[in-house]
Amino acid sequence: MPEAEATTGAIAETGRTSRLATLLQVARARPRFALGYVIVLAAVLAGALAPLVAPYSPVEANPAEFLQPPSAQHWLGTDAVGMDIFSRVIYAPRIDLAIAVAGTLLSAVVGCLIGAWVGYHSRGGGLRGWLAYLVMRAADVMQAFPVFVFAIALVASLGQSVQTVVLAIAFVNIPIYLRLMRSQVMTIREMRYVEASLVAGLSDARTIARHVMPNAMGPALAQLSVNVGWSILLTAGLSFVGAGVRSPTPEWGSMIASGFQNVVTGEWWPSVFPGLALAVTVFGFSLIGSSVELFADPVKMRRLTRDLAARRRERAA
Amino acid sequence: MLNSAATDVSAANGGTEATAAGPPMLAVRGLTVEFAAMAGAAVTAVRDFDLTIQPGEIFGLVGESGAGKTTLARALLRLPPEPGRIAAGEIRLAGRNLMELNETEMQRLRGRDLSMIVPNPRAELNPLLTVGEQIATMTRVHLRVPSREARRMALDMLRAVQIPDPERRMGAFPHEMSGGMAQRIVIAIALICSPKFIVSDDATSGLDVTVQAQILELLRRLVLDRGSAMLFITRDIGITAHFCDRVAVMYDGEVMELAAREDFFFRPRHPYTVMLMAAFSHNQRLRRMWSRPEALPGAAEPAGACRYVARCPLAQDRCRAEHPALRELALGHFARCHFPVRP
Amino acid sequence: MRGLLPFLGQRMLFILPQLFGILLVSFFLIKSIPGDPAVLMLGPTATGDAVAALRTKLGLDHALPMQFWYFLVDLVHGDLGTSWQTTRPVLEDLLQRFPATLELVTFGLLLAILVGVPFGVASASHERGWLGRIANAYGLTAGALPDFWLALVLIFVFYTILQVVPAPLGRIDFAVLPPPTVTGFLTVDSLLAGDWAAFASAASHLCLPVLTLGLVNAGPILKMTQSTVERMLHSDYSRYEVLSGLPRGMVVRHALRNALPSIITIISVLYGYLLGGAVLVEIVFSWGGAGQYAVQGVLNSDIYPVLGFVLLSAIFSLFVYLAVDILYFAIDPRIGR
Amino acid sequence: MSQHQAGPLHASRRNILQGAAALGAAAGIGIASRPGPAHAQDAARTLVIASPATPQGLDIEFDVSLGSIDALGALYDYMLAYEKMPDPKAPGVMREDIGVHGDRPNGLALRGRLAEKWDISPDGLKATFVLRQGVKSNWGNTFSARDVKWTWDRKFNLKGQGIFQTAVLGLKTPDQIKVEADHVISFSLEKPNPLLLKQQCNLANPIYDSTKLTQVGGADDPWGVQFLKNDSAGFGPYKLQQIVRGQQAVFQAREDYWDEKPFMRTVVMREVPSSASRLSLLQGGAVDIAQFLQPREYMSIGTSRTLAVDTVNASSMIWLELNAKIKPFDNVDVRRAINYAIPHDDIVKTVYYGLADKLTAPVPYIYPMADPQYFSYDLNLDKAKQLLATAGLADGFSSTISYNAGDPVQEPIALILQTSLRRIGVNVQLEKLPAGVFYENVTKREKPIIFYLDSPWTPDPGYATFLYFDDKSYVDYSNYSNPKVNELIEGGLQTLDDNERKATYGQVQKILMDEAPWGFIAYPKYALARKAKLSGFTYYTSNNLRFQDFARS
Repeated sequence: MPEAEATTGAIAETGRTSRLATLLQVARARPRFALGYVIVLAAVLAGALAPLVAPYSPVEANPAEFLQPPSAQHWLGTDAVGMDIFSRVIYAPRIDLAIAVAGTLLSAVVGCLIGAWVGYHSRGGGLRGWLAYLVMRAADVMQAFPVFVFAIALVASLGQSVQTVVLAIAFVNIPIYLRLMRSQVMTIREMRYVEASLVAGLSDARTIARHVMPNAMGPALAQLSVNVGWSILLTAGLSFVGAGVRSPTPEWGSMIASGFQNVVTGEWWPSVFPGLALAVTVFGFSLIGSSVELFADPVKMRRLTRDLAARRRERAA
Repeated sequence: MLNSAATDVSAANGGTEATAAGPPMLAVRGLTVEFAAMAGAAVTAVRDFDLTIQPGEIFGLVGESGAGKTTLARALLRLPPEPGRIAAGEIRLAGRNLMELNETEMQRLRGRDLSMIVPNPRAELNPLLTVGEQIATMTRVHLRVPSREARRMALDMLRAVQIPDPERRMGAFPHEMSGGMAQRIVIAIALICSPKFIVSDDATSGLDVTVQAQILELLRRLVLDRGSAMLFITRDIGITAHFCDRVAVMYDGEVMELAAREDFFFRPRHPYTVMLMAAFSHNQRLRRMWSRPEALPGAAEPAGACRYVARCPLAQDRCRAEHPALRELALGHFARCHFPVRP
Repeated sequence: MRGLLPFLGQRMLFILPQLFGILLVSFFLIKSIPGDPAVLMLGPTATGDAVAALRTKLGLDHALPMQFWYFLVDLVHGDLGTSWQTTRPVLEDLLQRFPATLELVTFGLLLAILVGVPFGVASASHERGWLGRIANAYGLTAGALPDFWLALVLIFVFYTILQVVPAPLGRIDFAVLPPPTVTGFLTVDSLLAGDWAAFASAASHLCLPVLTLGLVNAGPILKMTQSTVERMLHSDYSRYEVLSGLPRGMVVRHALRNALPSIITIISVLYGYLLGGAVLVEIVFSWGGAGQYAVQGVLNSDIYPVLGFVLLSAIFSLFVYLAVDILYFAIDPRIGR
Repeated sequence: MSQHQAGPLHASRRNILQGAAALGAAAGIGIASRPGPAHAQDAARTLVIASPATPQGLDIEFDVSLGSIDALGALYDYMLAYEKMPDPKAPGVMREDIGVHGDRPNGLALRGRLAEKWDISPDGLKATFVLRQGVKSNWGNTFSARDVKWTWDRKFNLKGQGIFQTAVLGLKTPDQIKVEADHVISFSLEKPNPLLLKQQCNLANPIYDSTKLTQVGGADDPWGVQFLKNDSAGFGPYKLQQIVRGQQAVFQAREDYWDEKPFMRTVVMREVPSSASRLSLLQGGAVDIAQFLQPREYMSIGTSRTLAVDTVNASSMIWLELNAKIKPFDNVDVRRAINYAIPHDDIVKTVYYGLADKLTAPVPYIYPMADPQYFSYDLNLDKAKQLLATAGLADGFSSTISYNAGDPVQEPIALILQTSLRRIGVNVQLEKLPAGVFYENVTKREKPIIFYLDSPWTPDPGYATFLYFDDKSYVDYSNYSNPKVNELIEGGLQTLDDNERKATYGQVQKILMDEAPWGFIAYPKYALARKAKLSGFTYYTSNNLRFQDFARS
């Protein structure tokens, strides 16, 4: 159907004249995307400003006031040893976000580098091609592993600390980026400008760095936000089974875990509030993820712009 | 376009076959299809379009890529390509105003009374269903015949479109068919309910020349046998010369010239038509120029000008200042030009 | 179906080295966790001599590669080793716990499918309507919920406050005798035995954990269904069906059928993932499943349960993927023929 | 007309439904009459216990886990036992009379079990036991002196925890235990030992049916180790009917038990790992006893009419091992400073809900000769800081506290300690260790501070102090070493004179409290949550239940 394509293409053309205006319009029309950025910003701010905002120390036990329900004094109540849950909830992004972001970035960097190398050499023969094949099979093995058991085992084997959790998260995420990058690079490898640079005498490494990587990064970048959200969940899960950060580090997952026994007997606040904070933050990241996905997808973007125009017209009519 | 011109044309148009009894099979008045844009004004793909087609008639519509042919074809079924929308106009099928029907009535009508033959049929057929099923579904849904009867009818239809070994082909999947074979299936689907009117959109574009000829012949016979009428849309002006009763040429959403076949080919009046024929009949290189994207009609033309002015070798000041109306230059021969070419 | 067997055979060939790789990685990973099984088995009152003797008996005095080799040899003979925590053969433990996890995960996924697919289809076919919005919001929310937390909230609401479900204590009331084991699924076994009391109890214990897993995992299924069906509805052949005047319902049905391979894929991926991934929910409900067993194994340097679990879930995933391949084969005529 | 037609149809459908219902009912009866532990004819005589764990092993040589010790007291009989007396504070609860009785032989209130008569030579070097006749094991074998001899030989040979039992009595070779006659056995010692009779009551010294065990083990396994993993061979009131680890263990009362037959014919121990779940089972009436609840959960039972909680002072102690071989805990002042920073009252109130007392002595406060007067470590942060300054650590220091993930009270205590220690400049990290590897970490003695919860089963100050503070003991997990203390402890373990011993152990306790090898935390009480109608609970210093004690009113 070439003609319709051409027509819509022409429309996209006119849209492109004011890309920023379009983005703003989209943001106005799809407030949930804006909401995503607001949530994540709020979580970051909460973590950053926690020392100023928190009414109590997040790691100070106050046995005199244990398991107090939410009140004016303790907005979200206190836990079993009298720590203020509100203070802990707002301190937690420091750990949770730091771990998730660090773990995700680490996996993205390592995964993309290996993925680029593997993708670059996948079609080749010889030692490098064979090595590339081996790397892919290793990735298969890692992905066939039950993620959770694998992560716990890593933490258990390396010792319990923030760095270990970051490593574990990075490790289980690497295959995702490896595959994304590999398939991208394999496509780009065949493009003319890559051959041109090779012919021009650039080394493999420089070709990858200068011509292949920048053009292949798109999908990996789009994956990042969703992946951060997922990593927060994994961090919390690890803490829940006791393989995450150490107590009493304010961390949502371990807070949920420590309040777990109390829920059954009716003291819901030690678990429910941190879980809510966790869920809202991950929700924010997935909103950002879906907005990135949308902006990166020309077809969907076009459809959305059209919807918006249609609605505007309806309103005008 | 001025209102007076529109009525003018329709009267003359209908007059071509003044002897025919009853309403025309298809009558389109002032059909306008717009595409919304995020920024700026909407783009009009089909503008104020008029068309009348009589029973038994095969009407050819020629145009380059981007002229609005497909938009028009789909708009006739009230399904313009997204995000287009019918902004104005009236479509009458055998006297019935389609614009007044609700969506359910429209759905019953499509494929039953008004069907469409699509290009690139291998992508258009559902890959997971056998072609037999896809043909039989049409009669089951539209004519409410029982499955067995539907199968029998489908088999007959496969024979009618001259598919070899039709019993076996009933169970075949689209990916197992050649392009020509798939095109026949799509024709079978379009014709099995004996519709009143058929819109064929570039139906033969992807086929070898020999297959193309066979299919056109087949199509012509089937349409005439069933007393239907057809709008045959194509980029290939040559096909229309053999195949259509009347021919029109379309440019940027408008009819530029419309005439009976002989008039059209022997006495073209519009510079665009002349250019098309020249390009077609001369050499390959010029033919390729046809669908060059640079040649796309610009949406940026001033509203008051002739849409063709930018490419017209004969353009004069008036062409830039005044949008020409479609005028009847001879009996049944219309052209939209201030300075038509002398025959 | 002449293409099916070679197709599956190829898969099997591919899976064996992968199984080996998984075992290799898990063996060395778990072995690197500090903790001496001999000391752990003998407990705090053991003497050095006793520990040394046990180490010899367990083969712990050999080099790691040799230990791995012995493990493989035993494996070939159907011996998965012994858990020091339960002091029972791992195979026996797993045969008891795997069905528990499987029952939970299977019903959870069924619920997720029942929620996700119809909702996904509805939202894809009413993109701009309220249903589409709800589905969108649900897809995003469900993906953000930590399942173990949702489980706690459900327990709080339905057990602590409303008291309409039994306490989160495993699979069946303690007062009710579990039915004789046939499939290992308590619900199925109790039906087979015609034991309604056991069935009612097992089913009521399944409610909350299944609800938890169902609600959370309906998210990805919904998203996948929505996006694939949407893509199919925008495809050439769906448009052609609309042009041919087929009723909306039939067009959507055909689109769903064309979207099935993607939906089945996401379901199979979830199925494999949940075997280990449902462990947090298992813990919250004291389910006593295989995931819990493996996690306890990791935390307590109990290597064989972990290896056994990893092996069994890999084999299970293999069967799931085989089933998926067969389904693809049945759905899509273009595959393998 | 149509109704007429519908009539019979409906009727037949109803018939089918009725038939189905009948089938269902039949199936229901089938279940009820199926011979199963939970559905024995007399539910009143079935005791159902919700336990944190089913017995891991049944061999005391290798396993002292919670479930196992409850099983031991039911499956085996012992040479001697303490007499029972009512608990002074808890109405209706019995406990062992472990006090010093100057008027009784050997100063102990003992009663005979498998031994009918016993006698210690005046020099204290030889004990002779005359054994009960006509006692049968659960395998039908008759009890004799050979069984006792074999039991102790097994300890010497297997070198599990039994080797500690021999060492504590000063036994060096199996020959020191001699079969004097078919039903007479003697223990010969090199030095007098005040524990000789007490150890015969200790849960860790069950008497085995040697006939059965030698027979099943054969030459490969002469000490029946394999057999005892999953079964028992003893002279106790119950026999093991079924054990499915992780699920349940079922015990059946023996018809041929020599003594009074237990009231509870069947005992079912169900494994319920979560304490909240155990509580809710008890509240729902599904079990008679919920073991080892969290303090908060005992409180929640409160004033229920159908349930009751018995709380007794017990032999358990929880403390921090302050590792004397790891800096800065080699410094006495640092250890004292830590002790001054322990907020005992907060811990007892917040974590234990009052179900504990502060740990005021290095031995259980219920034991004879325990003396709380040397305790001076009430919370005093100024004093703590001062002591740190004396130790040259005025700016504080950093360390790690390791605790057991399997014990729910340890994390909150650790959190409270962490906060309190921070106030004296000591920054501690908390390290949560999975239950399975926790004990390995304790025994390795490589953690600077690690929690420990234990109870010395033998109610004797010498036994207890030797266990934890004599550097020859392998349970000295704090690496504490003081030759003077060693000398005093060991001296007291060779003295039979109770007055002299009281003075000696007073001195030991004084030094220990002063040198603070531990962070003294609390004496957790033993609590039993049960149905109100269940009676007969008896507290033993080994903190186990004996099923034969219980009856239902």
